[in-house]
Amino acid sequence: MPPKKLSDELVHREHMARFPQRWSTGPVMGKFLQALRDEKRILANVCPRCGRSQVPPREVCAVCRVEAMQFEEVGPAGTLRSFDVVFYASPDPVTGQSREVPYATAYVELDGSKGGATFWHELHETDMSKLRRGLRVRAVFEEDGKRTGAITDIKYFEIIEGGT
Amino acid sequence: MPRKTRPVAIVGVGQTRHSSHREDVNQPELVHEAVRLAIDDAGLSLSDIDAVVTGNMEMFEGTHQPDMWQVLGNGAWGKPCLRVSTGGTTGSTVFCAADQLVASGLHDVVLAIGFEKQQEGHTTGGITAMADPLWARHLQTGALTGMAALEVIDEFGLDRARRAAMRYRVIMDQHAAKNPNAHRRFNLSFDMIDDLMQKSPPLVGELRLIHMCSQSDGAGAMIFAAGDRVASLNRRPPVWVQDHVTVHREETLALAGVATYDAQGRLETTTQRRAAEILLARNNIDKPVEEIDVFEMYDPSAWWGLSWIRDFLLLEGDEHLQMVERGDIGIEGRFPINPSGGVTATNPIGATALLRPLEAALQIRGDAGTHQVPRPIRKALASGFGGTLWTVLMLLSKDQPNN
Amino acid sequence: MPPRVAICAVAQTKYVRDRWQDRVQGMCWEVVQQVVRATGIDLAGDDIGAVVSNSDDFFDCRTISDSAITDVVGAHFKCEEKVAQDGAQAVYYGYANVASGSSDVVLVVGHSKESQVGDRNLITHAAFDPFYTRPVGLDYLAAAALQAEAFLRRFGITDADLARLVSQQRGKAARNPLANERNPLSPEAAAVSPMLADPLREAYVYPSSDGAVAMILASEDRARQLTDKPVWITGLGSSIDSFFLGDRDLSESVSLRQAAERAYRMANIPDASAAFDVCELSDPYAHQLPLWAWQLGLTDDPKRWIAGDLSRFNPSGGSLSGTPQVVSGLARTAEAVLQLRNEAGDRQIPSAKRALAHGTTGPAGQQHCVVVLET
Amino acid sequence: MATKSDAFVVEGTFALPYNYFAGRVGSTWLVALRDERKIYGVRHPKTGKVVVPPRQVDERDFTDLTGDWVEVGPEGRVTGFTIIRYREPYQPLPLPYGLALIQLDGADTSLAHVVRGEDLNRLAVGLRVRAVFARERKASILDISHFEPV
Repeated sequence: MPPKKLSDELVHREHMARFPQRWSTGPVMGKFLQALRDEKRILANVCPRCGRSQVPPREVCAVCRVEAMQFEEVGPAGTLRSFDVVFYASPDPVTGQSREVPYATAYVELDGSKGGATFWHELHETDMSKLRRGLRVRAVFEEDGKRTGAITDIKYFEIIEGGT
Repeated sequence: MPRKTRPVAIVGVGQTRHSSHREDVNQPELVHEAVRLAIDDAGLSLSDIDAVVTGNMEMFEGTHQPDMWQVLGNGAWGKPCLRVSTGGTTGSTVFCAADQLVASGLHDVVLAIGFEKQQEGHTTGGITAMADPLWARHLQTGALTGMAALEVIDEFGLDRARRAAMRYRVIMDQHAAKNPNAHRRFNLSFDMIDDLMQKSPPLVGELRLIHMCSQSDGAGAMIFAAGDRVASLNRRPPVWVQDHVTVHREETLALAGVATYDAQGRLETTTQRRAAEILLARNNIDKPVEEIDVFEMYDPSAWWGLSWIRDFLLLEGDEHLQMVERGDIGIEGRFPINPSGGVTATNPIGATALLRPLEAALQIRGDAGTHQVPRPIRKALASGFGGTLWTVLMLLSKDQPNN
Repeated sequence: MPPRVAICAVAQTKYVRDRWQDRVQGMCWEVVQQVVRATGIDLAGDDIGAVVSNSDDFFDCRTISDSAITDVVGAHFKCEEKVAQDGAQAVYYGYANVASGSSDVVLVVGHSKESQVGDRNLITHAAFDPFYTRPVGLDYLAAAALQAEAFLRRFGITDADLARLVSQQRGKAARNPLANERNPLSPEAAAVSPMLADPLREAYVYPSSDGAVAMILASEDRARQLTDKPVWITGLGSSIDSFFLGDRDLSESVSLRQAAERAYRMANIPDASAAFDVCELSDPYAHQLPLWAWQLGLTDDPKRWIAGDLSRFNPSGGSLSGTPQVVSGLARTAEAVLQLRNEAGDRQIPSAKRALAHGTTGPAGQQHCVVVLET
Repeated sequence: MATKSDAFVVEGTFALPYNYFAGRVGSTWLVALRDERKIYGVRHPKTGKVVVPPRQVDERDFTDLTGDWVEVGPEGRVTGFTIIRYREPYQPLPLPYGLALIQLDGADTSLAHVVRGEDLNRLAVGLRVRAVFARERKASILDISHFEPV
């Protein structure tokens, strides 16, 4: 018999969407990532017009709308300008799997960068009582032979004890 | 004055009840509820709609080009159907697009739709996917951040900042309690502030669960008509689109809280303040708190809502904190903000930035029912938020603007 | 009266299968620079009232795909809005932005890198609903094959007819230095290319493509300052059909007829059959060129049409030669503008005055947008 | 100075979890496939037209279509088809297989589904086919595992 009323049972379907990706670095991000891998150096690009640094470097200076193809080394130490300590576990779209918490991220104004832009990376300290803006931090690189030309070639930033 | 080829009015609005779960409907069916209500509200029939603008964020539901499937419920069959998508601001971009499609002379009556069914995907994971895969995707946690809190705390001290943010949140919840469509209604009161500051689960830094916007299933729809059509569609009083301003910014989130400089060496501002400067100047509004009667703000968290009062109203120092502490932003206060309960109560993301001008229009019409601001509303401000700290700011008016 | 709106400059990257050496930002920046130079506008100043971008979160596998390109399209602290359909819809919306009085100048920028996901069927499969159409394996290629079968059957168009058409279109692409697939292909070789989904062979389906397109739209006063060869948008029409393929008659397209009728009415074109000097249609699948031409009123006999002189139809090689699905209508519009500006090089149609550009979104051309352009 | 030679390609994945809901109308149809092995359409109260799959409203006039369910099929007629010869991970059958639009007896629109049979060359418009139900059914359209020629 055809249904006289609509179903009380509500059907659902779980699905993991998964798409293979080939991400191009482009020349600018490529140079940045290769410098991490091959030289353990952090490169910013510098706007030829306003002199601002961008790190990681992007193709143009967003403010001046001009190509910024000159690079200079910044860091590896810098000053903590802002931070997040994450307690909420959510899926990482790189894997689809939930992340382990807590973890912390830092916005670091790297030594030598100009214009106040900050570099975003993982921070190796999740105890909020130890964190405040203005702390000195430094990049800790993955060891030789394990760096792949990825942002994670910097393992994390750590607080420089006694730094001012 | 803003330039406009012809005036545009909002002649109908509709929204679903918003909820954490709508297993009883699929995506087009959810949208249909809001569309049907808007068409009924305008006293129109489907055949009166000349064009449709729709928007959502497709990674939340995992549906590519969702406007194709949506045709089953959104009324677009046989019509021009534009889809715009700009992240959290999507609903506001839908609003701007509908306004421009009418003002341009292309279409006389345009249906604007925003929707999201957050239940079908993972909201935070879906937002995290906005981050660049090469340098930021592994770091971002959706729209969750404690940085806005850090800013307020560093400027005004831990205790005052925490209390102001929680006070803001309680006011929003009290508004939501008056709005039958609102999703989260906790019946919070000011005497619970100390308890909430201790016990609400922390998400990121000083951002606690209670501060953060909800994840809702819901849809909103608005109908825009050319000014010369309004006389024949006067089922409810028209609400005029006076102006709107969109300000986006580059992809890094790292500017938050950090001084950067523009090409002229000036200290850079926020998109909220920039949008307000443009919109208020263009409309000769010197004192927004006095000249604007209500503000529906896209407040993704209590911390952001609190901070942005200062930017949107071009205030200085601690004036925004004082407004919250004095209760100015309450529905009966001097400058009501989010009488609907706002985004901390209700957040179907692709609809959220459309629900702001939708609620503002209801206030101007006097049709907001139990959450109507108890005094005449002539001018209303509404904002959208999305992307990498992007803003759309909209100004609605009871009086036809003479542009 | 709304202001007249002109396209003042266009730029396209070369379309390629794998632009591995650039991020999407690099592709966008390349075309943005070209239209900025051509018009002399100041990207950092207040010349541009709004940017209308055109891309797709799924193809970019990035939520808010336009947040990746805000800087390279010059929209930092400016207005940028993304049209998330075929690029012809971005032209439609860009027109509305100028005609509404909001902006004097609008920059339209579209991008897509189909090489990023490698297999674009994975993406278009996700356009189908999770309960009725995804489980049976539909994607846009399968949908196009169902449409091709219905259309060819209706008109008695044969595999050999399509092979000749594909060969002929490939010959046009060979004269277009921006085209993706430019190698000559004989009708005989086309007819033995591997069958993907009957009756669509590999050679009848556009190659995976990367590319970006930019254009400058402006009100009449500004257009005259920005170029001495404005191309006016005189007609626009758009429409969408049913979602379920079984609800539609796939041998025809009601939404394309509706879109065309609207565009022709706006442009005062009573009879389309001889109205256009050049037509650029979005034909990612070979059978769609005659199908669209028929539904656009350019012919009433698509089988005879295929055998006739097709020189004014897709002189660029069309979408079949390889433009990304998302920006296809924007690319077609750019090609039509080049023709009307007499800047189409070896593919130029002599003294073209009026052109039609077309874009389509969704499975088997569910949605269509028609743009009429005039000198 | 960065040059083209600094660029390279990174292989990765994009993945996110979803949970889709069929809604009350869709669930009614899917549950009937599972429990009754029956295919229903919904009839438009004014035009009498029967559509499959079911939907809540008529997209052109917003008439409610959920009040009059009618059994259709399990046999029907092929109104359009293709033979799928390219491989994708989401496809329901081994290659090659038929993908057809099938107008089920009693319905006015066609349903897209897969066709399996010894000889795909027989697949043609007008071919009579019948739904073959899966042994193990889960309230999915693939509770009809495929259609086969009658």
